[in-house]
Amino acid sequence: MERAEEETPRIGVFVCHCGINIGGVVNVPKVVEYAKTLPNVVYAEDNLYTCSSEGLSKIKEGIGKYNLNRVVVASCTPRTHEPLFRATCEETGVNKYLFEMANIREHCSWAHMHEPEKATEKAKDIIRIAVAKARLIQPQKEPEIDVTPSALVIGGGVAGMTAALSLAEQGFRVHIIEKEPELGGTLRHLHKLYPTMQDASDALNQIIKAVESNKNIEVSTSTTIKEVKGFIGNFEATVQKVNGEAANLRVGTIIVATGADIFEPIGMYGYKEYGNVITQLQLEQLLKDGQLKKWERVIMIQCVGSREEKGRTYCSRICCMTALKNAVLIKELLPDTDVYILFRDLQTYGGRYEDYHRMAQDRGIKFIKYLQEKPPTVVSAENGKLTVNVYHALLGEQVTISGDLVVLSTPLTQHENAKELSQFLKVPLGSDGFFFEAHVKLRPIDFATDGIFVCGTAHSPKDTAESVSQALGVASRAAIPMAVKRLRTEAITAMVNENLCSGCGTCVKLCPYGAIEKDAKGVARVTEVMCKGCGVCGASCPEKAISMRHFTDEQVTAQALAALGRLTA
Amino acid sequence: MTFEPRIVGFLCNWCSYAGADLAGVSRISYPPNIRIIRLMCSGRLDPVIILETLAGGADGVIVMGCHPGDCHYVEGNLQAERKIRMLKKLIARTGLEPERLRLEWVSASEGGRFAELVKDFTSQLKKLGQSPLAEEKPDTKILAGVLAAKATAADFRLRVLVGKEKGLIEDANVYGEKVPEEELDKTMEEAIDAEYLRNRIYLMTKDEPLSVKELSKRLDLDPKAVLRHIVVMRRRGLVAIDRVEGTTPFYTALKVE
Amino acid sequence: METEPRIVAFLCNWCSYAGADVAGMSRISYPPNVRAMRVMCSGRVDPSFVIRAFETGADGVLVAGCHPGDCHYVSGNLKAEKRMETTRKLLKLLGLGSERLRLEWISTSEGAKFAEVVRDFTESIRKMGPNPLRTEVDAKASANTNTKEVISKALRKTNVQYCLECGKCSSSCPIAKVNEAYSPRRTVERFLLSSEDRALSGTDLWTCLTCFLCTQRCPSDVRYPEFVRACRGIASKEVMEEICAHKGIPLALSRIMINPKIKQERMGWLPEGAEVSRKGDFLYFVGCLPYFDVYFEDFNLEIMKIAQSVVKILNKVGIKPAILNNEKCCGHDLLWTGDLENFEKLARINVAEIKETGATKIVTACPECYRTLKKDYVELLGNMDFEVLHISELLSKLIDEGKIKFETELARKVVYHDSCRLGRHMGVYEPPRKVIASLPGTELVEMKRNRENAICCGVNAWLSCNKYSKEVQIDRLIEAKTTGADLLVTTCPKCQIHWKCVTSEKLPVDASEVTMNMRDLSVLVAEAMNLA
Amino acid sequence: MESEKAVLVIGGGIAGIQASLDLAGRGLKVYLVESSPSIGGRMAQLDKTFPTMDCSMCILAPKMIECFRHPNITLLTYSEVQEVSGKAGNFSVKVLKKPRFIDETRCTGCGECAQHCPIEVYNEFDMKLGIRRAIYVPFPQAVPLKYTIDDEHCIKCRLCQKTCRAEAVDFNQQPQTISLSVQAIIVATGYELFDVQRLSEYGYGRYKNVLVSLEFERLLSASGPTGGHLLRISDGRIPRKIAFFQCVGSRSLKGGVSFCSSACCVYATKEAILVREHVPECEVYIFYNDLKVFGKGFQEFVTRAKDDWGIKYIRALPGEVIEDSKTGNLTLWYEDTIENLTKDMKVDLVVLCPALVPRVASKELASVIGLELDENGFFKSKDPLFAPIDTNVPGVFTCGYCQGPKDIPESVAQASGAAARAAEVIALGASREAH
Repeated sequence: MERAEEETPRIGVFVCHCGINIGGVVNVPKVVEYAKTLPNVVYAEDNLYTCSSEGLSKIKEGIGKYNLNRVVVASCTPRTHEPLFRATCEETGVNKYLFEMANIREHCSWAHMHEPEKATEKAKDIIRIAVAKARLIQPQKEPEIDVTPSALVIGGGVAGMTAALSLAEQGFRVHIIEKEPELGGTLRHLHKLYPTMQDASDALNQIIKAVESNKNIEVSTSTTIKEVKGFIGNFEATVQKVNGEAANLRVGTIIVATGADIFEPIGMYGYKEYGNVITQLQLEQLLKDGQLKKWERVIMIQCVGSREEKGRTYCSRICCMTALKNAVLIKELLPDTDVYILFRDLQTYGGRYEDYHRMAQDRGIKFIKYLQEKPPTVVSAENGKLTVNVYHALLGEQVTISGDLVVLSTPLTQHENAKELSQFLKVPLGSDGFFFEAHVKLRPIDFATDGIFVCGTAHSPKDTAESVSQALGVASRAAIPMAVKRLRTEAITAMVNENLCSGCGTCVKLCPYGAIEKDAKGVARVTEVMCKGCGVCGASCPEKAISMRHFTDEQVTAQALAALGRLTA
Repeated sequence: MTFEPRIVGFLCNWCSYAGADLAGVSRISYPPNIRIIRLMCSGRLDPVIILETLAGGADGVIVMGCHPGDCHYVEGNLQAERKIRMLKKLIARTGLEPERLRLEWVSASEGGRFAELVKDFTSQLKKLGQSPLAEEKPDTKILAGVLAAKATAADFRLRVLVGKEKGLIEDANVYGEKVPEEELDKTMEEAIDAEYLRNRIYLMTKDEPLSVKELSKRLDLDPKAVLRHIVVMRRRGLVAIDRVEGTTPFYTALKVE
Repeated sequence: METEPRIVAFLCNWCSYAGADVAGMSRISYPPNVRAMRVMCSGRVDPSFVIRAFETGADGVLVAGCHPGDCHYVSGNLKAEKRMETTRKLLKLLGLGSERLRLEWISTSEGAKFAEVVRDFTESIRKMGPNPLRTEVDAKASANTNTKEVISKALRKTNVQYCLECGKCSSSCPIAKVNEAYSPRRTVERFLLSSEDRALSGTDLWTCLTCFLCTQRCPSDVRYPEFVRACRGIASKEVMEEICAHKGIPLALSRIMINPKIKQERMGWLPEGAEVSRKGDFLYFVGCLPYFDVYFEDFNLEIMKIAQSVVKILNKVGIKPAILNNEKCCGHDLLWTGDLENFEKLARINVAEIKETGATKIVTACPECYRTLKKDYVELLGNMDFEVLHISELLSKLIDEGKIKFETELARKVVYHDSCRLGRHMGVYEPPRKVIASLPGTELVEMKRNRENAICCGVNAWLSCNKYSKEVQIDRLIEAKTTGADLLVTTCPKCQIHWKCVTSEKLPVDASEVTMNMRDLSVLVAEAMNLA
Repeated sequence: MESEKAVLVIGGGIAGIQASLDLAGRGLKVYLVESSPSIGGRMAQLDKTFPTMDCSMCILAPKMIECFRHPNITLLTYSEVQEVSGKAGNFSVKVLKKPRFIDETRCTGCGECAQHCPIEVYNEFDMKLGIRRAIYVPFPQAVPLKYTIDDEHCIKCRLCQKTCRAEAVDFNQQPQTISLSVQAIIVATGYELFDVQRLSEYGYGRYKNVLVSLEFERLLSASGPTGGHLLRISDGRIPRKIAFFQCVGSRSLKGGVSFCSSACCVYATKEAILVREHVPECEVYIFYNDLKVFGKGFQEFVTRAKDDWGIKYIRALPGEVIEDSKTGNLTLWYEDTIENLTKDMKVDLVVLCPALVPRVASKELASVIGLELDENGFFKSKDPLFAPIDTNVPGVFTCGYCQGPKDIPESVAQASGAAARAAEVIALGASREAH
């Protein structure tokens, strides 16, 4: 029923009084009369409130009566009201992109309420600009794509498995691929989990059992990604087993849950030089194996390889709590052992971790704050002991501790092969090496590329509870396109005129969404479903080969000239 | 009657347009001289459109986008910034005051700032006076300059330089080298100069065939330099010899497909 | 037991000691009971020498100096005369008898007089019988404690282990603000790191005013003063004695009272016509006022007016309070100097005596007694059968009930100072204010730092009275003065004493900036009731 | 079909908004209940967000509008949940819609009424630093953009009624109870500020130039009471020295709450940077205890604040603040615990960063739904490690700050997580029905 684009524009202009918000300043009847004089305007009227149900039916009436194929409403800001008027147009069979709005309230009557005459003139101009555009706009279609209702989860740690379980419970097929021979990720190496002190392997076994028994989940271990093609709803991933066996997976969404590595502090504080300098990870293993010795003193050093001035500048979030937990565990088993924690700032945040800190204080664990510029030193002493010298910042004194064991708290770091994965998926890594989300605040687990998501420590260091929360979050984000099955995507997208394109690749580089690539012919091709319509490519195309739907150069130029009074029939 | 400047504002949908809305909502008054055109992103704005607007007689053009870091489309606003920087250099060569073009960042909560900017720009333009291209009596020389600038902005060379500027500075060129910003600036400057003059020559020779000497006089440029451009333009198929008078060749613009 | 009187004699070098020499040279015999100590001047004899001599079992103390006018140091002997008079009064109050202390003028030539004095004094002491304290040579608590254990218990009990080292304590502490070497936080940190030696052997623990301002503000609920209190018991006593004000007399007096044979004579202050009883439901716990009255006589603070006012007010509203004839020190200062053993003894004695009266309600006009009776006794001995009220609470209640009638317009602008004990320790902020506000013609104004933010008067338990505490005191007085009030009211006699003390010395500011009329709340109320 | 299934989301802050959009986006019906007249929550009050310095309203408003427009979302603002019965997959809910005295179907949000309303009231949205009328929208970008008459302050002069051409004012409006049937419930009630007056040593409420951070946020905001000019509200002077205090009421065993609010170190850093942006010559000090920089990009943000913006961090929690009653300037005392010196500092403005505590109202809500609260008043997780979003009541989930301290991205991620859990409940119900 939509009106064809070849028709001569027949524009109707509806000018709103907005009570007296507009009408009290702008001479609305005069403006209506003016609107009638503009080219292609076949009808104009004023309404008390165009957005009221009465006003909306007047639009519908006008469309029918005057056979309008373009509608201009001169009222308030399109940012709030455009959808309403567009919907009204669509109800009458006018494509919603054939609607244009003139903002004569926020930008005119309210801003110039003490200059009614000038405001009236400005309102005329604003309507002229809108009409200039309305003459040139075309109906647009929002492309639709089908979504394959299955997800690929890359990484079989607690985050990946949690996301997979939730998606499976929501009824979607999930493929987990894990590069190691078994599921579990980092948790496999841990003893107990703070703050509940639950046994890590017990918890892990439960989750693995749930994953393995879920008929919607398919697990491939010792498997890595080789290639990823396609876009949201229609990804095609090539995966390969260690034995070389390859397979193709067609999925609608992809979840990156690849976890993190733990930094090995070679060359720091005597690590690998003295046998009794170990990392928290090694301590976890000793605790797990029940290999504690009757140490007189254990000294833990925080921020080893994190919060550095250059390099790993970030705080690894979990090390303070890990140290507290392991210190408490040592104290439980060896009450006479003195445990020192040499820290910079204690990251005992949130609702529970302060209490945990207090528990450690209760047990007599000793805390010494050191300064980044005066880090502790560890030297070997006689009889196998270690001497730790540290400047106690809060006393302003040098303190010497003789200990049997020094435990270094080292940060989580990104895997070495993450770069490769980021290139396969065309998703970015941040300067800290972790995967970089679409928006730090409001799209924390999405990538800018639709259909790909991130959770767990692949995103940034976090503990189990936080990884689980994020994994569940991702299970929702990824489920949305799969639940709706068909996606409508942005209609305001870029179009490439292949004849003009020289294949210079400027647009490919500029597109923040990876929506443009060079095709076999060497010319730019827009994947419409990935395009968000910002228009940066068009404005920069050296050959002016790219145009933006609904915001063409012609339309914008016409508006600009109309603003200067130049609008000719 | 005092002179009332006509300002065309190109505002991004997400921040600046909303900021202008907020100015209205908050009833902050500002001079009614601005006409706002909404774009999805300030990065959408093609330099050609701006030059067209100026050629059309606008006394001022103001482009507003999200603050750096706020861009709804990651960094379209920074692309706009690069374009405006180039444009100002280009405009400076036409005889039109580059101050007639402004780029500002306005967030959705900065209604006051929006109004302040309009006020400021309006008074700045009042001081500057009416655009020499305003309808009644456009200054033909400047108009010719602006049209040449427009053509320049539409040309491949500058567009590719601006479009790739970020990549060249931040990533690397095809040889894996990062281009220092100053070096790129210099290249840009030279390119603007050259392309602008070539377009001037092209437009002049479109009207009538001209000799190097005449061109040099009209452009106030060393004949040697003019000739160098002519050589390049001949190679690109932009001009050809129309006739030779004595020993003096006259050049004429060719139609470009 | 040996019954021969033991007499300590302090003889001035220039006259009396020479006199004693002459007695010997002249072979004049006198009883062998005297142990003579040479001092350069009788003025050197501090009352504390005398008190400590009695505390350790002397049956008599003889102080001898040059005749008036003969003093080698112009007037040292006259000072001695005054001091000994005060000391005699204290001895009287304690029930030891003022006659046990004798001051004599004995010149170089008066060998015979010396012998005569000794003879006479020995006889009179013999008649009086031995010093009741003689058998109990137990001046100090026996330090039979395990340091580590005390500390670890104290740490836990007072939340010290939760310290986050934020420094809120030090930047609240009135002393730390003027003495940069001192920081409660750093002291705490040393204990936490098991490097407490410095704290135990230094002055840090004794510097704390125990004013509770740090505790009030500490986010980790570290009760530093309580921690300090617990650790003072194991800290160096030598350091304490060095910094103890008034040469430790007040603490010695408290300790002396422990002796069951001590029968004080402390009821002399009772105003004429006062109605008090030995037993009864309602007891007025007077506290150390009679001793302060004597010891700080020079300050002209009319300390006893406090007790007198209380009794008059009580009588006026129809209460006939019981008063303990032999009321012992509540033990506050011993407790806060870490002498838990002697504190416990005093507590037990007092509680027994109170029980004897059958009282179910105790009122006190002293914030320290109030805290000690209401809180520390209970912590030590469990719940009591009596309720403890501060006089301000009682007065406020009486005013509410309309039982108090004010007769006099005071026309005063009054600023109220919260004493640490009544305020932060016990949370009594409003009753005194209510009482003041209800006095006719009285305007109540506040200092900037009031209620829980009030600043200490500068000294606690007679410790560390030094330049820092004086800075604190002067600062507080300036604060009071700048309110524009013409009267500074407190409920704690000690606050008044400390301020009076500081203002009677050389001041770093103009006297007009700090001198203020001061009044105890009870006295002020009595004035308004026309009972003064 | 999923479309017949519905989820109740309680709380219209960013967490509630995100959960609603996720659910609606996948075709489920959502009832979003918000107790105040507009959705947006705390985030709407913020000027910028750390560590990217994004304009808060710029990124939030589109989501708010999307909630309003979304055909699957029913906004129930100015409403409270009164009764919940039933169990997972089948809850009956009663929602009380408080009278706005405005017919929402007629009100166009034009604001003419407020222009004429003679009553001025301190605006809660501006932390009472600014003014609104008795008929009001909390802020210009409010969603829905429908006016509300504040019954407490309205004098019934009816001027609004006379000026409203849309005839939307209805003084006879009554409270209305709405019955809903939902399969799952998401609770996202957010936080409120700890009452810093309880820490009397800082003088909040007594000293004019001691503010809490959210007030200061409004003072920095371009849409705030000073139009984004950094001024002391007390006397209009531009501050030249500002001190931020961390941990005001948090990390406390006494006089506050025991937990760490998690966001303060970083948002104070953000506000400090904004100060330097507004008034470059203004000195800014942040007094902290442990710098909590655990979040993504936080440490780098703080480093930038120190190195590029010259913000000074002092490890100390000040003991007290004393006002000079003549100038209104403040002297604060602190022990620099790194220099080990106790000293004082004179500043023009003190900004307290209070503990962010669960809303008092969440207690009531907990009893309505039967949810357990932890000792700090947060909704208790079924399992803090592996079921953080689940509660003791099956089918009821929590997300955002009401479940435990977290920043915006954590709230957003968790809100999506709650949406996933709710969707699981519905999927389970659907598969049961199928069998």
